[in-house]
Order: sequence, then structure tokens, then C-alpha cells
Amino acid sequence: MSLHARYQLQQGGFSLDVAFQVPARGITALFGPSGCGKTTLLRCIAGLEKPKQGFFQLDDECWQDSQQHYFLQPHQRPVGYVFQDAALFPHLSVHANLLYGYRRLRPQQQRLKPDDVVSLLGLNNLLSRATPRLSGGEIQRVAIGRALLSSPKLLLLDEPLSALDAQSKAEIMPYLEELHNELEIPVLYVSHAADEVARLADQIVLLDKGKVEAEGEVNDIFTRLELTPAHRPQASAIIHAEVKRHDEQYCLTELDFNGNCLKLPCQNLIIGQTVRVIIHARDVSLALEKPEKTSILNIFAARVENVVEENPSQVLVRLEIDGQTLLSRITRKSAATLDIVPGRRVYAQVKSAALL
Amino acid sequence: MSLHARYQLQQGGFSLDVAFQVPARGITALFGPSGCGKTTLLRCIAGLEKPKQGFFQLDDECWQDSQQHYFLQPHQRPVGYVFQDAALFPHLSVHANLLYGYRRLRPQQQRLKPDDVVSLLGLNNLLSRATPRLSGGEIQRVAIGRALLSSPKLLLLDEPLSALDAQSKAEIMPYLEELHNELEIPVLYVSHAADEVARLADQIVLLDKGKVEAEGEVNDIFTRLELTPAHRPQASAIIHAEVKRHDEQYCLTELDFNGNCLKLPCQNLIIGQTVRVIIHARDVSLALEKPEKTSILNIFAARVENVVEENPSQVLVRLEIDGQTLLSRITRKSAATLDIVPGRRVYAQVKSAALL
Amino acid sequence: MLTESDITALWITLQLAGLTTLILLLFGTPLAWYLAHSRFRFKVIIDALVALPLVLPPTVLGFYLLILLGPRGPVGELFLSFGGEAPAFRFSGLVIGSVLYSLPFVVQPLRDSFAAQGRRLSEAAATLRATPLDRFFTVSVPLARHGFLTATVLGFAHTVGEFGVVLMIGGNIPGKTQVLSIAIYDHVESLEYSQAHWLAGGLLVLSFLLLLAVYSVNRRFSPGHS
Amino acid sequence: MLTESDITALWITLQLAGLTTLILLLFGTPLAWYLAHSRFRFKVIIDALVALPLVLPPTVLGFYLLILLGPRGPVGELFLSFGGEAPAFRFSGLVIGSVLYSLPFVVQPLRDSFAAQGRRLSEAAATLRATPLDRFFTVSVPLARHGFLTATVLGFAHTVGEFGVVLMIGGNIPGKTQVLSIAIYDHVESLEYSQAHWLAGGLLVLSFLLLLAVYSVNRRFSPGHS
Amino acid sequence: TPRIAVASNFAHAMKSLAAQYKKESGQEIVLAFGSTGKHYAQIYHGAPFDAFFAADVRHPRLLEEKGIGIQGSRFTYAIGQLALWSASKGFVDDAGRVLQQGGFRHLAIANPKLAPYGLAARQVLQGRQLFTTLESRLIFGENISQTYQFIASGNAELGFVAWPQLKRPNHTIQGSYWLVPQNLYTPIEQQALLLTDNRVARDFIHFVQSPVGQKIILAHGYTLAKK
Ligand SMILES: Nc1ncnc2c1ncn2[C@@H]1O[C@H](COP(=O)(O)OP(=O)(O)OP(=O)(O)O)[C@@H](O)[C@H]1O
Ligand SMILES: Nc1ncnc2c1ncn2[C@@H]1O[C@H](COP(=O)(O)OP(=O)(O)OP(=O)(O)O)[C@@H](O)[C@H]1O
Ligand SMILES: [Mg+2]
Ligand SMILES: [Mg+2]
Repeated sequence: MSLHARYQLQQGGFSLDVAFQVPARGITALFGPSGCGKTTLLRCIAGLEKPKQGFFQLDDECWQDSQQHYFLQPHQRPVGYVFQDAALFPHLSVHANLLYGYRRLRPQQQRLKPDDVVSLLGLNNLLSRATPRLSGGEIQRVAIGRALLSSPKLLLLDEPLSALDAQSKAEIMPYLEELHNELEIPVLYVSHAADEVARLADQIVLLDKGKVEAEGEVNDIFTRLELTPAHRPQASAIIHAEVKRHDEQYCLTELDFNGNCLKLPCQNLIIGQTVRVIIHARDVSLALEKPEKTSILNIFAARVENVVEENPSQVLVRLEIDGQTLLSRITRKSAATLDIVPGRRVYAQVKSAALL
Repeated sequence: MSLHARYQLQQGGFSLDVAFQVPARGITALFGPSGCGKTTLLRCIAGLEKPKQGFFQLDDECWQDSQQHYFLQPHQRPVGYVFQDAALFPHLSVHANLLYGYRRLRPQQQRLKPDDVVSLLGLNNLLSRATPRLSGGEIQRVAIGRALLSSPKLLLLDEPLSALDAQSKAEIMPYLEELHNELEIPVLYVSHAADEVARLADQIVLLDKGKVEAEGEVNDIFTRLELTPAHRPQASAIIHAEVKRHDEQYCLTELDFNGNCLKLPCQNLIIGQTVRVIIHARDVSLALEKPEKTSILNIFAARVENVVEENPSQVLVRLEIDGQTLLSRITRKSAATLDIVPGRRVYAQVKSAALL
Repeated sequence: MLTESDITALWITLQLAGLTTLILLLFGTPLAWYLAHSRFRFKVIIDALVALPLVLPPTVLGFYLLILLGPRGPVGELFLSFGGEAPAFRFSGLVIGSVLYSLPFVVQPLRDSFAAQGRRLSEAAATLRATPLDRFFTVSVPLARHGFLTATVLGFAHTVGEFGVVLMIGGNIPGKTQVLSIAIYDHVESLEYSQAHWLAGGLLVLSFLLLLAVYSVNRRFSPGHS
Repeated sequence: MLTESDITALWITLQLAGLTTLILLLFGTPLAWYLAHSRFRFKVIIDALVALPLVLPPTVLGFYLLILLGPRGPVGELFLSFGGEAPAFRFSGLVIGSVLYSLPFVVQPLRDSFAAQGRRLSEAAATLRATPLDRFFTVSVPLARHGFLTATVLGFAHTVGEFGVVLMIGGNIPGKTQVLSIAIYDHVESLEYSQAHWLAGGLLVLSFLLLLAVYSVNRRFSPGHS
Repeated sequence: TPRIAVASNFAHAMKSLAAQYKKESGQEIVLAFGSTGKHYAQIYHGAPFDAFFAADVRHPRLLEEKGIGIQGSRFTYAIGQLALWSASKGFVDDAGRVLQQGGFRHLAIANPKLAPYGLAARQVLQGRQLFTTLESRLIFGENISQTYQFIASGNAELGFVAWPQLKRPNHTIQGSYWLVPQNLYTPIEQQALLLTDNRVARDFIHFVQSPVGQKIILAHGYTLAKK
């Protein structure tokens, strides 16, 4: 169950030369600087570019194999593509845009209900509107809805949330997550927002100048210290934890990872469920003695594994807490003062953590 | 020296009815959910919409006054407008796009050099390219360059950085700041990214459903607790501080505010200079006793002014440190355990702070 | 005012113009699409060929068509050898002549409309499972609405007004190949001015109303387009 | 093969077609712009009027122009009252007739091109200090390139091929108002077929080369447009 | 029903003939008007006409020579008369002196290459040694009816038209004219040719040559060939 892609393409002065393989489930983030070829890659996968050398396979379905001279036409590929510039149909109303792909499916293929998508994306009042009269964010929401309603087997999202405000994002992101869980659609997700990526993605493919620079699990990539900082998403660690109990009084949810208790603002979770939590390095501070009478609830005994200088002022510290990796960003001065060296036992104070 | 704007406009089912006045210097952020009328407002200011009721004055120059039947045509208004969808000229090369406005200025009006703008925006390799062949981020950079080179007296930026990666942003943002300082151009800046707003903006105008919900200094708005959370940017406080000394050894810069010392990763600042620092509520934790042997360098004695429940799990605490306001977000449980009530003396631990 | 033969001529004219426009839209549309989107190096030749019939005076074009399509012409002989009849002096001949002569007025506006819309939206439709034909009809054609309108109006009106080609190849046979334009021309030629005025005036008013209706309907159904 | 008078006719034809196209582009462009962008309720009337001359047979149109422009016609009288001469049988008359008759072929493609580009980019130019005229010439016109090409080709070719109007209003004066189309026509009518063939063939080849050049140049200077 | 191709200049007379013929025989005749040059090309290329009434002698003769039509059926059905006409009263005198006197900018004639009336007009001018002097003022109609329109609309002050155009039944002549004596130009013979062995067409041609037919032709301003 995986997604293989291999493309070689020359476009003016730019050449794309990528090959990667990621699990065909969950969200894979495509991350990289402007002009590195993310859009071009998505276009290849959708079949809109026809590179001389190209191979694509999703699970056991091959869409393209230049060696076999095999090429599935774009309309035969079950992708849902949210274009970077939306590309709504100007001659159709919002409603007709949304249903364009939906109407072309056989009924048993229609896995989403238009009404659900419309209300989730907050498009109820816009349905009869002509698309040239929409605001930037409205355009993006319609584009997302249109792609989702075509019940794709692979979602290609090219910065789908860039024009949206925090609240719209906060509403749409959980839905995207749920979607890919429920419908088990793998998603390729282009985004410049490290937060978004950290929150949504399971895997990451880092691109630079048309080449794959790194690929792997989000946690792996986010905690890899050797990647050049410019391209590295926010340093963070991802923790797999189990829901233990709810503190009704203070509305907190307690999670357990490797015997440690992590408290989060209350979440609508079922006890016993396994969840993933992201902890950014910037939210983790270190202390030599266990801090008392502090507002920080999550304090863990940890062992320093590694210290890497991030810049002249700051270091990244890789910690181990009962087998779980955590990152902490502290000043070089603190590292010196507290004598943070590999092997040292410290307390990690986690100011905030977010459920993924 | 201020910017007055007052517009009433009906557009299909949407009505814009705003009036605000902000200082005609620095960056004013327009903040609000998708479809609230930000783009429409910018279009009014640029003269592209002609509302029945409208008034606009920048310093002592009136651009529009519907009561006097006075209306300056768009091309007579010295604005630099970066459109939400860029609107590059498809028939012109990148170079010709950049110079379109520049060439229409008298030499003494040309306050920026094309070469500088080009190299800052990293467009050197693209100059001869046709614009339909650019990537999303490249398009945005050209649009920014084109607007800047028209040496405007007012910059209107409609989500100019939404398609850019963190590094490009990090390069362009300081330039925008510098620009508006050096050239003293006021900027109206639409963005959904609270970080960007916090970093760049001096004033904020909060819009919702076509109406002004709040306006004022960034610090004021960010620390106002009564604004509905959905529209509120990240809760943060802004501190004015003076550069005191540089710690060469650990590459730290020490700032002073009201007698307190704030240490930041080293910055290229001149001693004696006054700077603004943003401290997010999420980065501030509280302790009753002064924490020792911790990696957190910035710990201040503070007095609790006010506690507001943000949601069932979390509270926002407004602190006073020698006359300076700071916000801290902690769990309700910690607030109860530590008995955080107005008047209480605490220690505020600042995990990170950023220069604006 | 109008004689019976004038009415017959009107009827033939409408049939001719309608059929010609239909054929032109049918064949001109794929041709226009090809010209707009193909990257074939020599398609400029086709581009140039399409406009070429225009530069010949209609009567002269008709003359050559007569030579070609008459029973002694190569095309006419072809028709005859297949058991048909040479198309000259029949309605089919009129149609062939009109199609050829009005071709550029249909193909060129369509080509421009197709070229102006680019491939972007057609690509979007492709990712939404629309087959090439499907997206052609649901995206490219509606987006080329203005082009189709112009093509139809120019093609139809030009066929109504054309008479050189039609006169030559049709032979002005009343009830068969005499179209309205020739009828008016005949009236003018034989100094029957008042009849000519009536017929021309009627044609103008009719056409004006038709055009007005077409443009108004088009306007009403324009979506958000400014 | 070509007589001297044929060459003169060719020369007059080129002048006529060139001047007509120029005038049409000059006046047709603002008209097309207006039709594309105005929100005036009754502009559909103008839209319909533009296409109207087409439905009349050229000779008939020429006949009415003759009456209109003649010394007893309202326009002719106007000319005379200003100390000018009635334009019939002069080059100016030919130009007036051709302009009127080729008007829709120039205005309609331009109108479509202007309408298709919307106002977006013109607005962008406005915020970059371009005056309305400036942005018209630096944004709207280049973006309507395809439309201008089509308008020019159709307008020019149609004027070259037209002869009904020109014959009627020009009086076929050799060296003055005898254009090539009439010359070819005369050859055909007077059974001088071989001369007609030569002339028609020459015209076709010349036009073909001209069109080919125009389309090739246009293609070479197309920026990134697919 | 037979179809007959008729030179445009003979349209009026032919309509009267056909109407009268219908009254007498009950037979319908379909008439297709046009220029003789076009008709010639069309008939040569197989146009379905049963008879051809040309505006001149040359075209039917050429057809006959090429073996088209019923050999020996060619005959002169009418002879045209030339008139100098102006739409203004008193402009043209009854001897055509106005031609020498000048006082006009445009003199309209039919194109001598295409129309026999044009040829005749040129002969008249040449006979008076006026052709070269007036050449620059000549306006050429494609055919005789265009020439008439040039003059009628006032664009040409005067010109040579066909007498039958002026002397139409139920039509009073406007302006001034000179009926050019027939000795000043080669007679404008108009010939007809039977193209098929159609019975009605043949019968109609007999009717045209009958006294009733000839009376109608004369009434329209033509003269007849001396038998
Ligand atoms: N011509 C129109 N007719 C009807 N409604 C319109 C028209 N133009 C814009 N609107 C509506 O006006 C509202 C404001 O649009 P505007 O583009 O100003 O929003 P915005 O604040 O810029 O949003 P975003 O952040 O999504 O870009 C939107 O709801 C939009 O749908
Ligand atoms: N037709 C073309 N000819 C030449 N260069 C091209 C063409 N199309 C794209 N490029 C270049 O290819 C590179 C990759 O473009 P692409 O759109 O894939 O970038 P991207 O990673 O999506 O960037 P962004 O984040 O800015 O959208 C860019 O530098 C772009 O300028
Ligand atoms: Mg991209
Ligand atoms: Mg907007």
C-alpha cells in the first residue's frame, strides 16, 4: 500500500527530477521554497504534464509508466486537485462548480454528500453566486469543495488554505483529517505553513530546486537536526499517547505516553484511544531541578541525547523520555550555564502541546 | 498626519460600511475572516470601486469626498496595490511587469532602484520570463516588486505573502518594514497570519461582515480580552525596550524595559536604540517562586491585573511588570492551583520573544 | 407588396443561411479548436487558407465553383459517378458555396475565443473526470460564448446578404435557387425600385429584430461577466 | 499577362483595402471597446445595427449608398454644402462604402477580445499610474492581439474581395475607381477566362503569402501564450 | 415548366410576354434574370435552362458554335435602342449637342466590354470624335441598369441608357433625353437560343415571334429585326 512517483521533466530552465515512495495513506506534505517544483510535481501526478520519463503507481494501480509507454489520461485518474489558483469555472455558479465532478461519478462512487461539504465549508449563502464575485477565501473554499466532491482516490492540495483566516482553517483542517481517515484517501499537501504541515501531515517530502532533499515520517524529518534550517519546518517532536482520563473540573484531558502523563486542554476523545501530539522545540524549556509552583503542568524527567548548535545564540537539544524523543530549543547561554551535555538528566517543561 | 477612510457600498448581498482613522505612518493591518470585505475596502481606497458614499484623506490630501462630488481617478492616486491574485500582465515579461509603474514616474519620483528590488525579491533569474510561466510564489514576488517600484505614497497589500515559503517571507518582511520606515510610506496590510500581523503591524483595523469591529494599536488590540476569540489575533503583548548591551560570548542581546532585562538571541542592533518586542501569551508561563536552574533566561516579577476565562480549559492572565502589560495563557487548573487572582505577585517566565 | 416568389425566396434564404451556419458551426468549431491549440508548425498555412476565399470577388469565386461543381467539373463528375447529381444549380450547390465563402467569419472568431481561454480550466475539468469531449462542451464551448455568438451572427448575416457566389452557382432559378438577396437585386436591376425598397426594408427590419433578440438573450444569460 | 490597367487596379485595391482597414481599426476600436464594456441598457441596439449592413446584398447596399451619397441624397448634400463634392465615383466614395460594409468584421472580433479580457488587468495598470488612454494602449490592446489580427485580416480580405458596393458607388473608372475585383469580374463576364485565371490566381497567391506572413509574425511574437 | 434565362435588360418585356403567354396557353414559364456573361458560363456548365434570351449576338452564337443548344434555333428577338438621358429637365437637347458643349462632370455609359449598349454608346461618342475628350468623365456601369441608376440618382448628370428603360409602359419619362438615331451605332441585336427540345419552350419562342409577342416587344421600346 504505497505511492510511488518518479518524474524527470525539463521546463525552460527548470528541471524536475524526483523519485519518492510514501505510504498510500495519511497526509504527505510537499514542502520546499517557492519555485522548487511542488506545483509541477502535482501536475505530473494529475497527468497534466506528460514528462518523457515518468512513473506513478498508487497501491497496485499504475497510472503511468513511460518505459511501458503507458499513460493514463488526466480524466481517467481519480484525483481531486485543488489548484494553487483555484481555477474555478467562471461561467458556472458556485453550486454548479461544486457539483461538476460529483455529477460525473456513478452513484455508488459518490462517497460524500454535497450538503455536508457545503455546510462544512460555509458555502450555503454563496451557492447561487457567480464565481467571479467571490472573495479570495471563498474561492479557495469552493475549490476545496469541488475537489472533495469528486470522491477522489488521491487528493492533491496545492496550498489550499493560504487565503483563509485562522477560524476557517481551524474548521476545515479537522475535516480534512477526518476525511482522510474515514475515506482512507491519501493526500499530497503543499503548504508553506509549518504549523499546518506539522498538524496535518504524516509524511513529508522535502523538495529543493526540483530534487527530493529528504523524505520520511513527519516526526523523523522534524527532529532531524542536519537539514539546513532554511528548508526545515519548525523543529518539533511527535508523541504517540493514549487517552487516560478526563479532568472534568478543569476541563483537561490526561494522556499517557511511556508511563508519563501529559495534560492538554480538554479534547473530545475516547478513553483508551491512541492519539498523536506535536510538541514544538520552542515550547520546551529545561530545568535541572523539578520546578514547583509553576503554571506549567507538563514536566518530565528526561535525558539529553544530543545538542546541536542551531545558530550562534541557540541550540537544539534532543531529549529522551522513557524511549520517546523530544526536542527543546534553548539559548546557548542556558546550555552552558546548566551544562547541558549528552547524558545529562534534566526536567523538560512543556508549555504547550497540540493534538494532531 | 493621519489616514481617514469612510465608505458605504452595497455589492449584491454584501454591504460595506466602514469608517476609521489611523495614523498615516507605519503598517496598519486589516484583519478579519474570509469575505468580511477587506479586498473591497482596498479597492475603494485605490479608487477601483466608486461607492455612493465615500471619503478618503491621506495627510492633508483628499482623494475622494462624495459630499463634494470629488473623486480622484485610480491612476491619479499614488497607491501601490498588490492584488490578492497578483494580476500580472500576461503579455509582458517579468522585467516589463516590474517596470510598468516605474516608467510612468518622473525621475525625481523614482525613489527605489529596480536592481535593489529585483535582487531583494530574488527575481534576477526570472527577468526575461513570461509571467504565465511563473510559480505561485514567484508571481507574488513580482507583484510586490511591481507595486513597490511605482514609488507609492500608500501601499495596499492584499495578502502579499500568502504563497511564500518561510524563508522568502523572512527575507521580504524586514524589507517591507525598512521600506515603510525609510520611505515613510503608510501601509495597509491584509493578512490572515497573526504572526505576520503581530510582527509587521503598528495598528490594526478588525473587520467583520463589512463593519469595523475594533481599531487601534497592535498592542492594545492584541491584549484586549473582550474581543471574540474567533476574530482575535493571537493574544500577545508588545513591549518597547531599549538596547542595552551585547553578550558576545553567547551571542545574546540584552534589552531594558522599565528597569527589567530581556535577553534575546543576538540581533543586529545599535546600543541605545529603542525597539519593539512581541511576547505571545502562549509563551509566558507563571511561577510563584523564582525558578532557578532553568533554561528560561527571561523571568520577571509581575503583578496579576486581571484573569479572563478564554475557554473551559484555559485562562488569559493580564500581568503588569513595572507599568508594562504582558499576557499569559495558562490552564484553568494551574490558575486554581497557584491561586492566580488579581493583585497576586508572580514570576512570569518568557520562553521566547521576537523583535518586531 | 411581396409577391409569392419573394416569399419563396425569403424561405429559401432562411433555409440556406440556417443550414450554412449550422454546417459552419459543426465543422468550423473543431477546426477553430485545432487552430487555437495545435502546436503544429505549419498550421499558419491552414490559418491563411481559411481566410483566402474572401479575397476573391464572390462572383468570381462562384465562377470557379461552377467550373468545379458543374457536371463537367471534377467535383461534379465525382458526384455523378456516385449516382448523384452535380451540385451546381441546386440547393446543395448554394450551401457548398456559402459554406466556403462564410468560413472565415465563423472560424476566426471561434479560434480567437478558444485561444483566449487557454487550457487552464479545461485542465481543471479533466481532473474532475470530464472526458475531452465532455469538457469541450461543458467548459470550452460555454467560455467561448461570445465567439459563438459572433460566429453565428456573422456567418448567418453574411450568408443572407451574399449573392455573388449564390447567383453564379445557383443560377437564380425562382423557387429553387433564387434567394432573397438575388430577388432584391433583380428588382433593383429591373428598376422596380419600390419593390426593392419594400423587400430590402423588410429584410433589414427582420434581421434587426432577430439580431436584437439574439443579443438581448445573450446578455440576459451572461453570468457575472462585466 | 497582366495589363497595365490590371496593375493600376491592384494598386488601387491595396490602397482601398489598406485605408479601409486603417479607418475601421481607428473607429472600430473605440466602438468595440464601448460595446464590450458599457453597461448601457440599449447598447444591444448598437450591437445589432453594426451587423446590419451585412444582410443586404452588396450591390443593393451600394445602390442605397449611391442614393444617399448622391448630390440629391442627404449625405451628398451635406458634402456639397461644405464646398466639397459628392463622394460617388471617387476614391472617397469607395472608402465610405467599404468601411460601412466591412464594419462588422472588424468591430465584432475586437469587441469579443475586449470583453474576454475583463477589467482586471486594466485596473492593475490604473493603480500603476497609467491613464485610461495609456492603459488602453499598453494593456487592453496588446491583450486583444488575436482580435486585432482577426479584425485586420477579415477587414482587409473582405475589402479586397468586395466588389458589389464598390462597383456601384465607384463607377468602375479605370485608374480611379476600378479595383482588382471588378477587373477580374469584367474578365469573367467578357469571357476572357485566361486573363481572369491569371489575375485571380495572382491575387490568391499574393494574399496567401501576405496572410502567411502576418500569421507567422504573429506567432513568433506570441508571448508564453499556449 | 420550362426555365428561360433572360438578360436583365429585357426583364420587363419578358415578364409581359410570359404573362400574356400564360393567359393564352395556360403554361407557366420560369424566368431567371441575369447578365448574359453569367448565363453563358452557367449554360456552358450545364445550367438547366431551356432557352436563353441574351443581350447580344455573341454569346448565343458562341454556345451554338460549341454545339450547345438546338442548332439553327438562334434568332434575333429584339433590337435595342440607345438614348442619352439626364434626370434634369432641359439638360439634354434633342440632337445630343450637350455632349460637345460639356457642362457636366460625369457621363455614364455601360461597360463596353460587357454590355452591347456600352459598345453602342462608345460608337456614338467615337463617331463624334468625342471619346478621347470625354474619356476622363466616363462612368461605367456593370450593365445598363446600373448605368441608369447612376443617372437617376443624380450622381452622373447624364448618360447613355437603353431606350426601353425610359419608355416603360405606365411610366412617364423624368428629365430630358435624346433618342440616338440608330444609324450612329451598330444595331443592338438581342438573340435567343433554344437550349433543349422542350415543347413549351419551343412554343413560347413561337409566341414571342408571333404578332402578339412582337407587339409587346415593340411596346417596351425595342424595334424588331427586318424579316
Ligand atoms: N459583485 C459582487 N456581488 C455580490 N457579492 C460580492 C461581489 N463582490 C464581492 N462580493 C462579496 O463581498 C464580500 C466581501 O468580499 P471581499 O473580497 O472584500 O472579502 P475579503 O475580506 O477580501 O475576503 P478574503 O479574505 O476571503 O479575500 C464577499 O462575501 C463577497 O462574496
Ligand atoms: N513553462 C515554463 N517554462 C520555464 N520555467 C517554468 C515553466 N513553468 C514553470 N517554470 C518554473 O519551474 C519552477 C517550478 O515551478 P512550480 O510552479 O512547480 O514551483 P512551486 O514549487 O509550486 O512554487 P510556489 O511555491 O512558488 O508555487 C519555477 O521556477 C518556475 O518558474
Ligand atoms: Mg506552486
Ligand atoms: Mg480578499
